[in-house]
Amino acid sequence: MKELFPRKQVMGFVFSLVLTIVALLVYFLDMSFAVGMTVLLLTAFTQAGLQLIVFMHAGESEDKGTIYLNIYYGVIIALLTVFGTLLAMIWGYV
Amino acid sequence: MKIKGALLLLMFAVMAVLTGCEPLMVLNPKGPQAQTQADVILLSIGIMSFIVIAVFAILIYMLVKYRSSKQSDDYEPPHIEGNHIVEGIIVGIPVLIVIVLSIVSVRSNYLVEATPEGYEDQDPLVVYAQSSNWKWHFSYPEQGIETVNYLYIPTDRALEFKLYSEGPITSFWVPQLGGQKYAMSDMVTTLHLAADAPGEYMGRNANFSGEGFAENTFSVNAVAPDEFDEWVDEVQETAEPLTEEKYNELLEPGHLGQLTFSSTHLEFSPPPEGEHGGHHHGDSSDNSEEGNMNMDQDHEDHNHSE
Amino acid sequence: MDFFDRFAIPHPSPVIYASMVAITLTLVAIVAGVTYTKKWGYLWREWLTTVDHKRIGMMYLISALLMLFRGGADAIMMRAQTALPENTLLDSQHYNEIFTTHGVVMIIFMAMAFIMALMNFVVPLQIGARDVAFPRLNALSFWLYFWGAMLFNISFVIGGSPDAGWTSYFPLAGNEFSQSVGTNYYMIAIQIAGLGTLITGINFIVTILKMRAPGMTLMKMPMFTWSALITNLIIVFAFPVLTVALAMGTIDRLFGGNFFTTTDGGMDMLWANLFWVWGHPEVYILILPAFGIYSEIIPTFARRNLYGYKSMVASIVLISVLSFVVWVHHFFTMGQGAMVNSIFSITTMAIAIPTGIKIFNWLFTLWKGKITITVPMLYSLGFIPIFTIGGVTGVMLGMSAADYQYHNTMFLVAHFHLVIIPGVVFAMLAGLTYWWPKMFGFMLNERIGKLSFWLISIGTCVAFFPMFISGLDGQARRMYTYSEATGFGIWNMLSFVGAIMLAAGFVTIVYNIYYSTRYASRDIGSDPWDARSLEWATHTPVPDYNFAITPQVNSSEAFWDSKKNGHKLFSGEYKEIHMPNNSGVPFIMSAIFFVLGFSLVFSIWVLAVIALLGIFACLAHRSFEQDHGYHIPVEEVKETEEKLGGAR
Amino acid sequence: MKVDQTKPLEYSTEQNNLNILGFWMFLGAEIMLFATLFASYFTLEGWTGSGPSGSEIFEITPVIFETFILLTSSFTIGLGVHAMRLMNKKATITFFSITLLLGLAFVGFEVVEFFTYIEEGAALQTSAFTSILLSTLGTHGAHVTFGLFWGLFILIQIKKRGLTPETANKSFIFSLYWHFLDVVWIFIFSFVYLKGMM
Repeated sequence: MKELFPRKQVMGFVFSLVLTIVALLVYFLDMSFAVGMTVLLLTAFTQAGLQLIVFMHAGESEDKGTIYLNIYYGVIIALLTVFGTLLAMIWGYV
Repeated sequence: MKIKGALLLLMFAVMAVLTGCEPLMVLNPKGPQAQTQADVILLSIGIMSFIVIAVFAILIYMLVKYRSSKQSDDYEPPHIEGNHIVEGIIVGIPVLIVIVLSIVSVRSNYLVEATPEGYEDQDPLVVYAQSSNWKWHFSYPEQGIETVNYLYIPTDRALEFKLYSEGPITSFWVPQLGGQKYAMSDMVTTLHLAADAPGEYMGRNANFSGEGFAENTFSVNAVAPDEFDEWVDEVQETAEPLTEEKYNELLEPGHLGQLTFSSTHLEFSPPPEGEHGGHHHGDSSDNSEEGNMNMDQDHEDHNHSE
Repeated sequence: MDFFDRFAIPHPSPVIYASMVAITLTLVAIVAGVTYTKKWGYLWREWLTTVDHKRIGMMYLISALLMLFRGGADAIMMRAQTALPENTLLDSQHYNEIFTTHGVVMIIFMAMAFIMALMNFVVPLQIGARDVAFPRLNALSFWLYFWGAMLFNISFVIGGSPDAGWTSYFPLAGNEFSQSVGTNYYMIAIQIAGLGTLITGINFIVTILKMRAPGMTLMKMPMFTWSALITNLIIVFAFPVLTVALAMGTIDRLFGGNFFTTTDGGMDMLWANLFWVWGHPEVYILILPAFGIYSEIIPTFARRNLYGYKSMVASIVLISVLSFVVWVHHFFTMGQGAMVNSIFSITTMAIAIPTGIKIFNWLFTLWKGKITITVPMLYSLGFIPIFTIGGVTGVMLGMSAADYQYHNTMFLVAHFHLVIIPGVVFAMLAGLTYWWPKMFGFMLNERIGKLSFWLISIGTCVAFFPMFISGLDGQARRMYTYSEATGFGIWNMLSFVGAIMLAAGFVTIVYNIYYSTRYASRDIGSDPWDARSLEWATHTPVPDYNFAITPQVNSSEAFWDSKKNGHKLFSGEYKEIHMPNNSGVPFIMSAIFFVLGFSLVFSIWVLAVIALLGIFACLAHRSFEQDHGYHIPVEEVKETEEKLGGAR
Repeated sequence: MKVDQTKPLEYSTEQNNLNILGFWMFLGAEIMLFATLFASYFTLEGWTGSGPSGSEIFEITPVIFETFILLTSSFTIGLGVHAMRLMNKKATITFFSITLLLGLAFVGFEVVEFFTYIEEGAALQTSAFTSILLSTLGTHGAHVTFGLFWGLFILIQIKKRGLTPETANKSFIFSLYWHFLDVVWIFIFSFVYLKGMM
């Protein structure tokens, strides 16, 4: 039975629960927008990385270089799109 | 054969530049903003011609010198990987050009986005320019008058156009006074212009807005400041005031001639800025049914009636 | 609007009625012809169900040529209407529909299909692979594209074409101002075709990364394969943006959403933004394969290796990133202010640097070469000067303050046609002529080909150079008419003359295909151009399995090496070859997508739900299916090889 | 078909490797899909028209439930893949079934949430904000729903055909999909709900 629950994944799960609870503090505690956003950004991206490495086995196959490059490229383009859009649609008009 | 084609191209390019000198509207500016833009355009044409000529020259040289008909039959071209110096040059020169152009571009953009140079000390004349299918409504809040499809503006005074649209995106463009800017339904954009010389200029909507787009033009009369004041007085005395009813009639899709009114629509149909902007779209009177899919909906229903 | 009213054409004209009759007659003729010659079985077995990348490439090619003529007819009508001031050949509505469909057809259904055609045919051969990574998905890509294109193309006879421009800016394209079903066609047909494109993107990335012949490292890939890899990378990251934008537009139009409306908080600018977040990378999706094609052709006919291979690779990689950070230059005039415009102005002009590197590398490839002028080479050489002019005017447009004057004018139209025509159309025609013998086993006639080239390249200059002038003189784009006083008449007349020359050029290409099919020699061997890369190392016609023995590669010009330096490409024994089975599911599923699209366009919800269930049924079928392909036995491979030109 | 015995089943054939890499590429496209939705969401967040804003309609309790359900399901499918590598068919089936049940519960919560929103006057047609909110949540929800069917089909195949290179490959790819949906949810949870209620 024990072999069905590998330590790495159980720890990963516990850690992701902790991260979620930390993120929830943003709601339950009174924080400024800046502090709150920082907490959310940190927890969300850590959580994403955690899923990627612990659960999605991104680094185990012969193609791990390609896979990581693909994810990095995707994330960079995604961030450029999100912030570029905000810049052009909202912030730029102030 | 190839050279002939290249020469033909060059001829066209030269022709385009030469004929461009005098009569072309964009290159015949009558205001400081259009002047800035024309200068940038001419400068960039100059630098770009240099690049075009360089490319043409290299191409012609290669084609003349290395045709197989000029080589001996047993000539085997060498294997050449590349050369750091050559590649340095073909990267370096474009980088330098782009840096120069970037500086010009950024500087000129800040210039045209501000009150025209030399007019900073005076109050600009504010005109609300609103497009509707397929007309332009010009409101002069300061003077309390409104015109349709034509503008009267004083020379030697900064102009601040507040642009918005009742319907599709349009673009307010008077080529001889300066570049265009979009007018949209959910926000007000600002265009800074000024006219140096009196005259009648062509203005139009430059952004495709449907069936009547081609005829969506207006004329701009730039006159001396005192003449402008006379015109304002005359309008205030002789023209009818603009009623809400009349205004809604004007918004019907179609074309109209030039019209003049002695009051503006800004009071009963405020532009989408501040509390009326898309961001805080305040009025809730008739929004509930509008969400439903209704293909027959006439867009006149969407006036910002308060 | 009443249900049946939606099917009526908003502005019927004799031309449209004639087209309806012509379309019906053509369909009847095709069905009758196939039935009479008893070819249904052949058609189904060999083409509609095929998963062979070569056949899929050919089907893309035929579709692209058809779409070229469809879009070209639109172009001629537009130029004819504006050739004279106050011309009344077309009315405003008809003109608006025509320039909209011209743009969409040329970009989405012609240019994209053309690059897909060449990528499909060439890439697996060039890397020494048996097929693509997912042959069945490849078939699905093609059929989704095909049925999407069909859906879009019936718009002008059923319900009316979209009329809000190929950019389809809201709120003009919204229900308020665009009440016919035209824009529904736009939203849904492009969505279906776009899905196919996205699948191709994934398919080819995996193919190129994982299925290269042994020895072919990334830096030993032929340049066309490199450009295909980067193109597909851009596809994978750009097309989802279009998917979302189109879905939002569809929700607005069909389900009363408020993304881009003028009321309830709708933001029309967001459409423009999302459209160009996809739209600008799309430009590079079109142009990069073209760059790859030129990088194959110029070395072949200069009889020299490509100059600066590494900087060529670096520049396309750089372009792939830069292409995602320049989109705002399509709407400098939307009021973002000088700061935002300045940022995007600089990034835009920065793209000129890698592009310039490529131009100079091609020029230096000619250096010390031994240049023979063939038709593919002519297109490549004609591309350089015309594209340079198109490119430098692009830099001019990138200067934001000046763009306030160029924006939405004929100047812009001149710019992008002078980029896209030499950059995409010339490349496609060059590639078509270059790879034609590999595809069909005979060469296209050189003399007629040269005539086509001169007609097309001079036609391009005559048609588009005058637009720079009329643009600077204040002619906005998309105007269906103008008064004589404007003085635009002469320039537009010149453009019309150029358009006629272009049309004549394309007609000579068709004649060339006909003429060469009838008269050209079939005895051309497998390497008629004395070329350099792997696709020429296999037989003509290419056997189903491409290469009987997987080639060994040691440089980016492996075949040239084998011819000149004695490198041995093929060694070892023939082995059993594993091949994928044909499948009818991609065709059927895509046809159901067409039904789904059609029923959404006209809001026929019951049919839409049935079609959706049909698509899910196809997916479920695929999930449970067990298909391990088949094996070609050694004897059969040997037999085929001997028949095609002796065993190696 | 060549089967490489030294690797886990899902990587054991050439085609399996292609499938897995292809799916990663697809996930790259999915990143952009959701990035575009997020970009639109952040842009339209304040464009509420006459409709409600996020802080007026979001409720923390169902969101906490949804989050923990999805996190747990992501954990259990990870265990499922682990069990698959141990060639424990029964455990694999059990973990996959738990995952799908959790997914079903998640979809249930989301459906209730949607009905609540519509009742409170925040329908797809209310404002730009509600349009993008429901589209973003809906796209994620549709992915999960699609995943339920997909997962069910794979479950049936494992049951019928056992753990073969093919079923293992499908299961592994499905687990990638499921984890990815969890990642997307974390971003929705953080930047739609928590940011909106902050």
